[in-house]
Order: sequence, then structure tokens, then C-alpha cells
Amino acid sequence: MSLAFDLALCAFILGAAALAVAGRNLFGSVVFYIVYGVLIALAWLSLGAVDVALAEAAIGAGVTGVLLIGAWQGMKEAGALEDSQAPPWPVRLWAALGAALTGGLVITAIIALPGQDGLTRTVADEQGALALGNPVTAVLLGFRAYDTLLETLVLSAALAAVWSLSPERVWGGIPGPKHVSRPDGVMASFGRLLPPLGLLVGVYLVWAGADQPGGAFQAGTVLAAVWILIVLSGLRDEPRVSSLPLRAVIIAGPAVFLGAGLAGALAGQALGYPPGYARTAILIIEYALTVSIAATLALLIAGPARRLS
Amino acid sequence: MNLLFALAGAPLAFLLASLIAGRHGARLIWIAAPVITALAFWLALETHARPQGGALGGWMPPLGIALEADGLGAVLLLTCALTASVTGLFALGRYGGARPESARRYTFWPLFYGLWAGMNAVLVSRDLFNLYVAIELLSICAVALAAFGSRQAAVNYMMIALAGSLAYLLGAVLIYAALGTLDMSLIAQRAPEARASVLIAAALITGGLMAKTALFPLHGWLPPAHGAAPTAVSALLSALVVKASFVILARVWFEGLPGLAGAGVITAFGVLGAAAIVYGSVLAITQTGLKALIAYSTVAQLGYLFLVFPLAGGGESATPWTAGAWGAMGFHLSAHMLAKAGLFLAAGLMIYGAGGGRIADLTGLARAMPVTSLAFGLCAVSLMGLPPSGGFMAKYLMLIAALASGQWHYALVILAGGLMAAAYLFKPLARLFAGTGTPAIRALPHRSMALAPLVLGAAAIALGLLSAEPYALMVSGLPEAGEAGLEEAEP
Amino acid sequence: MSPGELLITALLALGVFFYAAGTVGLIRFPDTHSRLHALTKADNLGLGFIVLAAGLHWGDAWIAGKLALIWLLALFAAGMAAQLVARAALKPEPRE
Amino acid sequence: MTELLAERGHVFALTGAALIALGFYGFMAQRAVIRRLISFNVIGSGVFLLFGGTGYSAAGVDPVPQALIITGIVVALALTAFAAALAVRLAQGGDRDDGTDDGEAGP
Repeated sequence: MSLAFDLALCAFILGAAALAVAGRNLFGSVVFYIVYGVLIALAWLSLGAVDVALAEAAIGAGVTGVLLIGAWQGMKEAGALEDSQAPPWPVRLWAALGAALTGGLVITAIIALPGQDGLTRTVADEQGALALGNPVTAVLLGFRAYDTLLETLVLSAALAAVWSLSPERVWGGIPGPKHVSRPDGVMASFGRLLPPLGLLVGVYLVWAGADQPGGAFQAGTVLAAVWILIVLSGLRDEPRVSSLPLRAVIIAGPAVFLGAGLAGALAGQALGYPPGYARTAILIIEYALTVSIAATLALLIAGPARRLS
Repeated sequence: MNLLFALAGAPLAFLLASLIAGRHGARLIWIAAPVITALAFWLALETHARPQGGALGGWMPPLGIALEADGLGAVLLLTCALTASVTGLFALGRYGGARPESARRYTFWPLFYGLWAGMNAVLVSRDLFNLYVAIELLSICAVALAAFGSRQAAVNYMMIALAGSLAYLLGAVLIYAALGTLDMSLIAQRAPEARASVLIAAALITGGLMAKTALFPLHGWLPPAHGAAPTAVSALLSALVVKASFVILARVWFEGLPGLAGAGVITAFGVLGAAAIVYGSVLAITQTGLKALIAYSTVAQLGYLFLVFPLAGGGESATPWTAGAWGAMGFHLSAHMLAKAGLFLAAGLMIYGAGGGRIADLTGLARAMPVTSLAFGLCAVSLMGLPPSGGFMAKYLMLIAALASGQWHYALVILAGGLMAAAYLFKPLARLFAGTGTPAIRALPHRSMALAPLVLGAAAIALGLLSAEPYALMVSGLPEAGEAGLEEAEP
Repeated sequence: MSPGELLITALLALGVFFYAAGTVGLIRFPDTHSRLHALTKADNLGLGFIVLAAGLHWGDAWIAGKLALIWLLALFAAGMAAQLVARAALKPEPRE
Repeated sequence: MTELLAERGHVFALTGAALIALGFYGFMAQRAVIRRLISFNVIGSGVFLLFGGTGYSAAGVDPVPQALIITGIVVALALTAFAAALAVRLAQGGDRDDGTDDGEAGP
């Protein structure tokens, strides 16, 4: 049963990927990519990696999908949607040969892999020192906190990079198109109903993340979705990129994280937590990160500044 | 280890500070430049006694991440700090001042610090996945800065960067799957257990990093991106960014997988490096635009770095010339950082002053912009490999290693490369002094801007004059057999 | 197969049927609005049946409650998404 | 081959390898930037699936790869977001801005 399910799932994944990569209609490709992302999340569930499944569904399928739809819209507005005809055959041939070679190499490498135990046991042995029940959170914010620190700064840098694309004449203005909706329409009423629920889910995900699947990145994505919902339903517009409170929210999480790391360095152990307070410190960092990640993701989706009012 | 984390963390802190400081963010460079340079200098002093390093948070690899700085790392961190500091101060002329915030005046600074942070993080890390995150931080900032000049070139750069990082990541993942670790020293211990998988992983990592380093024939994205960018950005991209991926490549082969490189791999690196030198130099000679010439010169100069693989013998066993080749790599990396940044800054000033970017526009400019022209000349001396400069030390050590190891064909390439560098650099140099009379030029926003390339050029020369200390530091981590190479290579 | 299992299987089959119907509608219907109609109506119903089946399968009120909440959220989300797509489709656009 | 497929992790690892090949094809053959970004993300998730599949054992997926994959997903998102914004800006605003650039302010 289980193997049959896995094989069917993998077949669907490959089919969705093929349609996303080589489908004729570009918008269709984007839609299939989102379907593909959801299927990949299912694959992670099947492997029992719930944290990754949540991250893949929320970020890999959700946010990336929204981004790609936004890019499609932007290309359409610019009249730059590339034609959907297939590439010429020599290109396809070379690409297919390269793909076959790469795939063959990777499969050879997989087959030649010696069995090794990985670090499951080591993590289980050591995570007690951080007083965390979720081993993935223990790795993300404990053992390999430096990766996570750099990664949050990659997000901040990406936002600066996206903002750098703003046309100068609208700098300081508002990103994304303006959304309006009838005050008594479906959008507005749903837009009022869903955010409190989303907020609840988001806070729950960080809170649970210490011991169960979840964490700052998954929660931040949910909160970003709430933000986007509010904007889409026309209840509030995006903030100006020049807004100081907004910028403070963006840097708060990484600043707390980096500050904790540097404070540790002054105390003798960079990115180390004081014994006995590791869990508290990690939870504080996670809450701060969640808020910043939510704002950063929402603004990455909104894109460069586009209008002054 | 805490000092190493501070070096990686300080630019990150300035990244965040510049995001919140708005139009005052530019002034942060007055703090960032001395602070980070001082930290790097302190590290170099500490490393002089012994290599620095340790596990972050006390979590030893394979579970945690260890930072490490050997002599080479310390020298590169210091050179990088110097280059970034001077370039950052130079950039005040365009992205600073009391003017109201604009998209570029605001975003330049976080991207600049992000790039610096990515460089430092790459130079101190020995963990394959951590290096991945670090080089992505570097890439995203580099591409965004390149888009300040040409968005088309930036898109092409981005695509290569994306492909390169995926190949690298796939290799790193396979290494973990095979060996259960991402730490280089543990990889070195365990690699023989899974030779086949590790070799494929190494091939993927190498391919990805070669694309990011713009090694011939994967160099196509570089000249448009570096040539079209604003002055300070060109300097950062050409001097720093392409070095990061090479340093990872060298560390993977020499520290992570010593002995894995067969003769074929080593020869392939050597041949590609030699081809890059010849191809880049020939194209540089044919350019009519000043910045395009300098950008193609980068393609050529990157080729020298890959000659280190055959010259050092692939790291399999320490030979008498290993230290020489390793030192040559360190000198070439540092000297090219300083000289190329200085060359781009000087070129930017001259193009601004002359009002045109063709080499022909430079006629007689040496009389109108003597300081800038002097800086250009100093940087050119190092790039050509003329004594007494850091570039000379690099090429001299390479020649010694090539002859000592009996690989005279590489010696020929190195000599030919030096001659061709002289040929393409004499084109603009000759123009600077051509004609009579002083051409009218547009005044620079700040006269002191001309000091920036002068400092870099002088540093590139000083690296040759005071070569003993950096050389001793750079080869300090090498096995004892290297000592013989040191004596033989002493100029 | 016990009567309980039979019921669960039947509910699952119904759910899958509505999903299939929705997908056929998505592929066969001529324009965006009727496609949306097929997709949201049929799929929401299909999800409802599957949620019901899952709730019965676990036989735990707490889990069933959470599943019901998920269904409710999915309904809201589908409603909003349909609104957005419909609105986007109303905008005059150059044909691809 | 049957022996390989008997282990659950291997099924997903091999699917990951196939996704990498598929994505590679798309990245090389396609010209449209959005499609290449889709391909980039397909390769990325293929690499992650391979990572998770090879890290799978009776005890579940090794938590270290899990954490690295979450980090990798976020990094891929950051890259995709910027690349998409850059491509759209290129399409809408051309290679560079004329007149509005602050290049006049200095070299």
C-alpha cells in the first residue's frame, strides 16, 4: 500500500514537474508549478518530515507560486510575455542530452552511496541541552544557528535588492498595485474574517515549533499571507517603503538574532546560549524572527515601489 | 573563533543598520571601514601565532559549524577589508551626501554590506552548506548591484549564478549523503569511504563554482555585468565577488578532498586556466571601451588562479613547490583584489572627468588628472606583474613553481600572459600621456575621490615590497615539505 | 469490511468523484468563470466528503473538530481565491 | 532496481534525481525567464527531495537535512523573488533608466 502510494505520488510529481517545465501555456506552467509544490509537500509528509512539508507548502508552493503569478502579470503588463512555442530542436536536443547526463550522474552517485547513519542519533542525544522537543528547531536555532542567521539576512538583502529596482521617481512610495473592493462584498467580509484566524495559526506555529513541527519560517509565511489578504481585500494599502516603522519591523528579527550571537561572542561563546536559558533565548529569537519574516516575505511579493499614492 | 564570528557578523550588523538609517546610512561607512579593517588586522596578528578557529555555540562538527582562519584566510580577509573600505568610502561620492533618499542611494549600502558580509562569511567558513548560504548572500547582492548598471547583464549574471549555486548545492548534498558531514576536515578524513559518490559530488561542486568564478569558457556573463556597472560596483564585483567562489573551490580540493584530484582533473584546470589567460588577454587587447578592457582583463587574471592546481600538484602530497604555488595563489588573489578595484575606480574617475568611456577619450588626461593617472599606472604595474608589486610576487612564485615542477609550458603561458597584460594596459596608459595641452575635464564631486584608487594602487605595490610577512603568513598552514619551496622561492 | 469501513470508503469515493467532476469541468468548460464555478463548487464538496471520511476514520472528536476547521478555512480561502481570479478575468486583457 | 525501490527513501531520492534532470532540461532549453525560474525551483526541490530521501531511515528523516532543506527553501525563495522582480523590471523599464539615474551625482 505504502510503496504503491509513494510510487503514484512520485509519478504525479514528475508529471506536474514536466508540465510546469515544458508546458505550452506559460500561465498553465505556473499553475502546474503550484500543484507540483503541493505534491512535493505531500512527499515530505509521506517521509514523515512535517516541518519540511509545512515549509514546502507555505513557501515553496505558496509564496513562490504567488511570486510567479505576480511576475507573469508584470510581464503581461509590459507586453513581454514570451511566445509559447517550443524551443528549436537543436536546443532541445542538447538540453535533453545534458539533462540525461546530469540525471545519470546523480543516480550513479545515489547508487554508489555507502550506508551511513547521518546525525539523527547525535541530534537526539544533544537536543536536551537546548531543552527543545523538536529536533529540527534544535538544528535550526541551536546547532546550526549560524546558517539560519545568514539565511534571515539573505531575506533582508533580497528585499533591499528588490527595492533597488524601484524607479527613482516613485521612490519612497508604495509597492504593488492598488486593490479596491466593495465594502459589503465577499472580499471585504472574508478579508475581515480570515486575518484573526490566520494570526492565531501563525502564533500557534511558532509556539508549537519548539517541541512540535512548526517554527518561525512557517509561521512567518502564514502571517505574510494574512498581510497579503488584508491588502488584496482592499482593507489596508501596502505601507510606503520609506516608512520607518516598517523598516524597524524588517530588521528587528535579524537584529535580535545577530545581537544574541555577538553578545555570546563577547561572553566567550559566539552563537552560544547561556546554560539553562537556551529555550527562552531561542523562543524570543523565534518570535522576533517570525514578525520580520512575515513582513519581509509580504514585501518581497509586493515588489519594488510602484506608486506614490 | 569569537573574533572570526565578529568579522562575519560586523558587516551583517551594518547591513541592518543601513536598512534602518535611511539617508544617513551612507555615513555608516566611516564606522564600518575602520572597525572591520581593525578586526581583520587583529585577526592577522592572532593568526600569525597560530591558526584561529572553533565551533560556533560550542557545537562541534559534524553537528555544528566550525569557523577557521588560516594564514591565507587572514590575509584575504584583511585585503578584502581594505578593498571594501576604500571602495565604500569612494562610493560616498555617488551614493552619499546630504541629498534626500533615493532608491539607489538607499539600497546601495545594504547591498554593499551584504556583499562584504558574504565575502567574510565565505573566507571564514569550512562547512559546505554554510558556504552555500554565504555565497548566495554574496550573489544576490552582487547581481542587484550589477543591475544598477545594466539589467539585461544582471539577468544573465543571475541565471548563471542560479545554475552555479544549484550545481554546488547538489554536490554538497551528495557529500552529506555519502559521508554524513559537511565539514571540510571531516570530509578529508572520510572521503575515501565513498570515492565514487564523492567524485561525482566534487565534479558538480567544481562546475558550479567555475561558473560563478567566470572561468573560461563560462565567462560570458562577466564582461557585460562588470563593464556596465557603476564605478564602485565594478570594483566590488571584479575585485571581490569572483574570488569568493574560487576560494571555496580551492579549499574543497586542497583541504576537503586532498588526493582526490587525479592527473586528468588537474590538467583540465590547468588547460582551462591557460585558455582563460590567452582568451581574456586577446579580447582585452581588442576592446575600445576602457571598462570593457578592464573587465576582460579580469577574465584573463582569473585564469592564473586555476594554474595553481597543476603547479601545487593537486594537494595530493606536499612537494617542494607546493608552498610556492599556494603562496602565489594568495598573492595573486590579494594583489588582484587591490589592483583591479583600484583600476576600476581610477577608470571611473577618468571616464567621468573625460565625459566618455572609450580609450580614445582619455587622450592627454594624465595632465588634467595626474593623481588618478598615477593610481591607474600603479595598479597596471601590479596587474602586468612588474616588480616591485604584489602582482609580480604572484607571477614570480608561479614561474618558480612551474619551473621547479618541470611544467615549463605553464611558465610560457605565465610569461605570455604578462606580456599581453602589458599590451592591453599600455593602450590606455599611452593614451593618458598622448597629445599636448591639458584637456578640459568635468570636476569631480570631491577631489579626495582620486585618493581611493591611489591608496589601492599603493597597497598593491606595497604587497610586493613588504612581501615577506604576508608570504610567511599564507604558507604557515602548509606541511613541512613546503619549507623547501619557501627557500627556493625567496626572491 | 465492517460497515464503518464501508461508509468511509463510500465517502472517500464520493469525494474523489466530486474532485474528478471539478477537474473535468476545469478542463472542459469554455471560459474562466464557468471553470471557476466547476472548480470551487465541486472541489469544496469533494473536500467536505474526504474530511468527513477522515474524521470517521480517526474516530476522535478533537481530530474531527480540527478537520472541520480546516474544511471551513479551505472554503473561505477558495471563496477569496475565486473572487480574485474572477476579478482578474473580468479585466480587459490582450489575448496571449 | 527492485532492491533500490524497496527502500522508501530511495524512491524519493531517485524521484529527486529525475526532477533535477527535468529542471535541467527546462533551464537549458527554455528562454522565458519565468519558465527558467520554474525550472530552477524544480531542480531545487529535486535536490532537497534527494537530500531527504538519502537521509531517510526507519527513524524518519535525519533532522539535520530537514533543517538545511528549510533553510534552502527560504534561500531559493529569496533568489526567485529578486530574479522575478529583476526580469519584470527589465521588461517594463528596459536595460537601464535614462534621465532619472543619479549618475550625474558622481562617478
